Amino acid sequence: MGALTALPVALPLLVAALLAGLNHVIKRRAALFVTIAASLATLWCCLELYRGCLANTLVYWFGGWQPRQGIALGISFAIDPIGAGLAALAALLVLAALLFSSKYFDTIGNLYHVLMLVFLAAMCGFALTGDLFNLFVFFELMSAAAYGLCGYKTEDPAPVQGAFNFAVTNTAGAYFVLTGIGLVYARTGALNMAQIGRALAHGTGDALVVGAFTLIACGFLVKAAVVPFHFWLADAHAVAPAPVCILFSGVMVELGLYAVARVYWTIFSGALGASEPALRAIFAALGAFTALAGAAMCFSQRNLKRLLAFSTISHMGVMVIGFGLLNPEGLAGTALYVLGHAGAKGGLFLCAGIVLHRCQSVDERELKLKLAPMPFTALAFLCGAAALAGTPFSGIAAGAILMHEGALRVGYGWMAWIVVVSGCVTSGAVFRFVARTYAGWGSEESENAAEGRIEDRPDTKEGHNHTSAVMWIPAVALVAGGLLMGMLPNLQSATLAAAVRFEDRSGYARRVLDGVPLVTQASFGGKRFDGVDAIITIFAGIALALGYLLWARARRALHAIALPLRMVRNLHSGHVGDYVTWLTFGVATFGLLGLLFLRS
Amino acid sequence: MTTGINVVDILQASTLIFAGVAATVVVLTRQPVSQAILISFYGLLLAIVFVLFQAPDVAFSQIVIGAVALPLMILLALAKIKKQEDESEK
Amino acid sequence: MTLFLGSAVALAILLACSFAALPPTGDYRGPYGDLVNAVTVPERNVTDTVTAVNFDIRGFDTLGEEFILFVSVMGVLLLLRPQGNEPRRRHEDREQGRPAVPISDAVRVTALLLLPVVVLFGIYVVTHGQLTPGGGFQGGVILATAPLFLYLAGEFGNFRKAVPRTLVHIAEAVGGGGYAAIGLACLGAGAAFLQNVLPLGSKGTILSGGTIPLINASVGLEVTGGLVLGLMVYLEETLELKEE
Amino acid sequence: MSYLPYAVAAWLFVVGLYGIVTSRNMVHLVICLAVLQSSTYVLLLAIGYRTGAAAPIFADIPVGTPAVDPVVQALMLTDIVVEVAVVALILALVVQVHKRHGVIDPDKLRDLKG
Repeated sequence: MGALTALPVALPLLVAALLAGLNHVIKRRAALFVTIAASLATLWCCLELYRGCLANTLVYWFGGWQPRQGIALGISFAIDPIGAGLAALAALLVLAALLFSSKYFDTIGNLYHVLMLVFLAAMCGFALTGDLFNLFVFFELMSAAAYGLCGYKTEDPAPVQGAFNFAVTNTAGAYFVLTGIGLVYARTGALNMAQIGRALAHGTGDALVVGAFTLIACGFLVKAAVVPFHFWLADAHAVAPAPVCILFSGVMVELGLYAVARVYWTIFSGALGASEPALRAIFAALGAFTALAGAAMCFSQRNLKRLLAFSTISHMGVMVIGFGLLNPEGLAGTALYVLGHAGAKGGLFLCAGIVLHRCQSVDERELKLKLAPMPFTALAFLCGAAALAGTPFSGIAAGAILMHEGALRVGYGWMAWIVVVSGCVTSGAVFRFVARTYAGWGSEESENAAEGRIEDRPDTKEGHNHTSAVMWIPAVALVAGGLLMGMLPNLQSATLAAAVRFEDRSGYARRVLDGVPLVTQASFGGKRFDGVDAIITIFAGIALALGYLLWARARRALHAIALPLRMVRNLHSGHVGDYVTWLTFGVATFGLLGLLFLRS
Repeated sequence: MTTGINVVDILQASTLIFAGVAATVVVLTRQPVSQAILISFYGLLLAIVFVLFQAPDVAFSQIVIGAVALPLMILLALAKIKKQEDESEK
Repeated sequence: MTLFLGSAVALAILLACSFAALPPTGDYRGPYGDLVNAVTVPERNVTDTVTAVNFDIRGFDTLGEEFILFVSVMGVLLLLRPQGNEPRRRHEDREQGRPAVPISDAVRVTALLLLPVVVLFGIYVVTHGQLTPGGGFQGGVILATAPLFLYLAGEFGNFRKAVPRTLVHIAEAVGGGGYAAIGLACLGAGAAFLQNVLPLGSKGTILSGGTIPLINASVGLEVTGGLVLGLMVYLEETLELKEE
Repeated sequence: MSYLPYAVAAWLFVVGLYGIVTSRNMVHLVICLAVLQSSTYVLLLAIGYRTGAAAPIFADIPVGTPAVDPVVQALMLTDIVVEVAVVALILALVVQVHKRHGVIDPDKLRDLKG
């Protein structure tokens, strides 16, 4: 098992370097083959690591530098099922994206594959590491690869600007993180998360601890696209090529939240444990706000990719609430929710890619009836939307019921409504897209048609009248995965056990620093999903879509919220200075709330 | 070391303050070309700070990267932008 | 704007409160750094502990760092690749690799004379990383300025002929992949990833430190190759990447 | 002396942010981002400093001599390389923005609204 640990990072990096060196020599097909083989091998490694860590958390010291008297010298990987699962998810999505893009672009260069492989290595390292500064390094590596991939379509104006906004906000976020790391290091003289957590647990949550947590958490929340740090996400998703979008939405954004959770549960939970209720309230407020604002923005988009991007923001809000419950049920629910969302959203983005490939546009109005000759794509959209709404047996439903359990334990029963609203509005937006583009429902005259037209040129030069199976298979597989994941036996119990282990700070420190085994048991006796919630969500989503399209009065009712909505929309100015202003505002607010309520 | 305030302390404090001022000037200069030259100067100042704080390795990096490579890249990018402007005018 | 100023003040308050709780400067309390200082010389035979941290103790960080540089260069190549819809304009003066502005002979001679000095200094810095301040990153940057001197000397065109882009690509890849490959080779030797398995040599010599000089060299190659590639993109009028 | 470096670090951070927010030129904006990052250098440097101690290079001094923290210096080295890499990438984006839009003033780029 030991030797395997380094491979998810080292292997893709080595292959990426090879491909770059052979850039002028190697044939495109061969390069594609090598890349796919490398990501398959990485996926296998991650799955093996997942199997290996089920029994006990795996600890690996790079360079063979074992800790001495509880002081870590080298960098460690500390692999538990949640980290390994996320790494495997990243590898799976990269594989899907590579398969899809092999037929998607007219021509595709080796550099694309190089960036994809580095991106994969960075995500794996980020998910597996047990060292705070190493986390930052992989964060930057992941970001650098993502900026390049986001600007891939350099021939259009929008992509480069979207990539620029993405790069500036995320880089600024990274410096917030680094400042926080500096604070923590000054206090504890350690970079290993287990060691920091142990050292901080002896003290109290004073201004330094609160400040460090604020800076680190907010920096990572920029990546997680939580309101008010979310602005870059819609720009980046609207412009990035569709296969890259599934990586951004499916796993990269979630990794931002993962980092917050990891850092909280290994480092800060001891010192800030006393003010858990206040912290829970802060995260719940952030999440609720994100979920609702994202949903509203989502429904008001007509560019499908941007619509899906805001839908991701809305679902991120739900995940923030889930993690923010600060109990194992909430975290386990979030983990399942992430998986289900990755399947559904990844599939939807690939379907959007297919539409773009065939029709040269993803604008809902322009595409009216254009999907009529493509019933299977329409069906895939419907299934994806249903998975997003949380149909029975979907990953999202399996996660939502766990989250609900966790919410009830701390008296946050209302969060179920946020889940319902987010699911119904975001799926309703996709239902609306399908109803208009496939069935041709809805009339234009009463709608403000000039609004929100975003230039999005196709990723390919000409429309195609054929969709290759290589594009279909990943799209259908992802949707099916999201839709049916909940049927796996023991899914919820296994995740719950993983979450209990994830939140065991002192057990983690003993495991990493002293080598004491860390084994947890937990089982979930509740339902697999909440049928009533699921039915309400889906029917409400369909009703919302159809009501908006067919019933003028409903549309007018929706226009009642048009003014506040327009104000929110106007905040999304595409101006990077505004984005950084909101970033500063968010950090400052979080920090002041922290200084007031989290100090002990 | 024997007296309360020694030369190193004064040097450290004054270069730090100087660096803070220089950074402010860099930010407030709105002309990218002059900014590129100023940031080279600022990079050099930081390198001096690093030496004074017993970090020769970092100071070395800072000189080759902060004071040379970074301004050079900025100038090259500006030259490229200028050339694009000239070409679009033609 | 008001929003920003208000937030900035609040952020400054947050930073002030947090920084005020730090131990004062000059009062470093360890334990990490002290342990590293105590361990490096006896266990690794290198004199520059910073290099030991970078390339051995926390060598895995540096692998990531090196690939940040690598992926950025790849990103620059990708972003600035020529597009099919652009006319491929060729300037006479660029064709010969000479700057558009005429350069005096004095500058050209000076540049040519400085060139070997720069190259030798760069190599010195790369190879002495474990002994004195410097190492692969610093030396690599110095080496990468060599083409600039050639450019000033008006010999850039010859440089391009002598050193095709493919070669630079290969150099960069060998440097970047070399680091990962050294790590994997350690696995092959039955040790941990990036474990220093080579003989440590005697303290104070150029080959001391086991894998450290090797890694340093590969980093130096990567940094030189990466920066030269970046320079080429900017210095050349027409880009000829096979990346349509 | 003792808290001055921290104050300077905080100042650099806020000034860098101010520059980014008010910037009317993307190249200027990138330089401000570099200033923002230099705040982290100063912070890290100050954290690892020990008054009167030597640099962590044991070529001429015996092991055991009080020395400053080498770890923060290694982190700073990483930080500096990260800075130059990210700046290079963002500058390439700026060059492309200019190529496609003809301007590099964020105020004049409003493609991604709403």
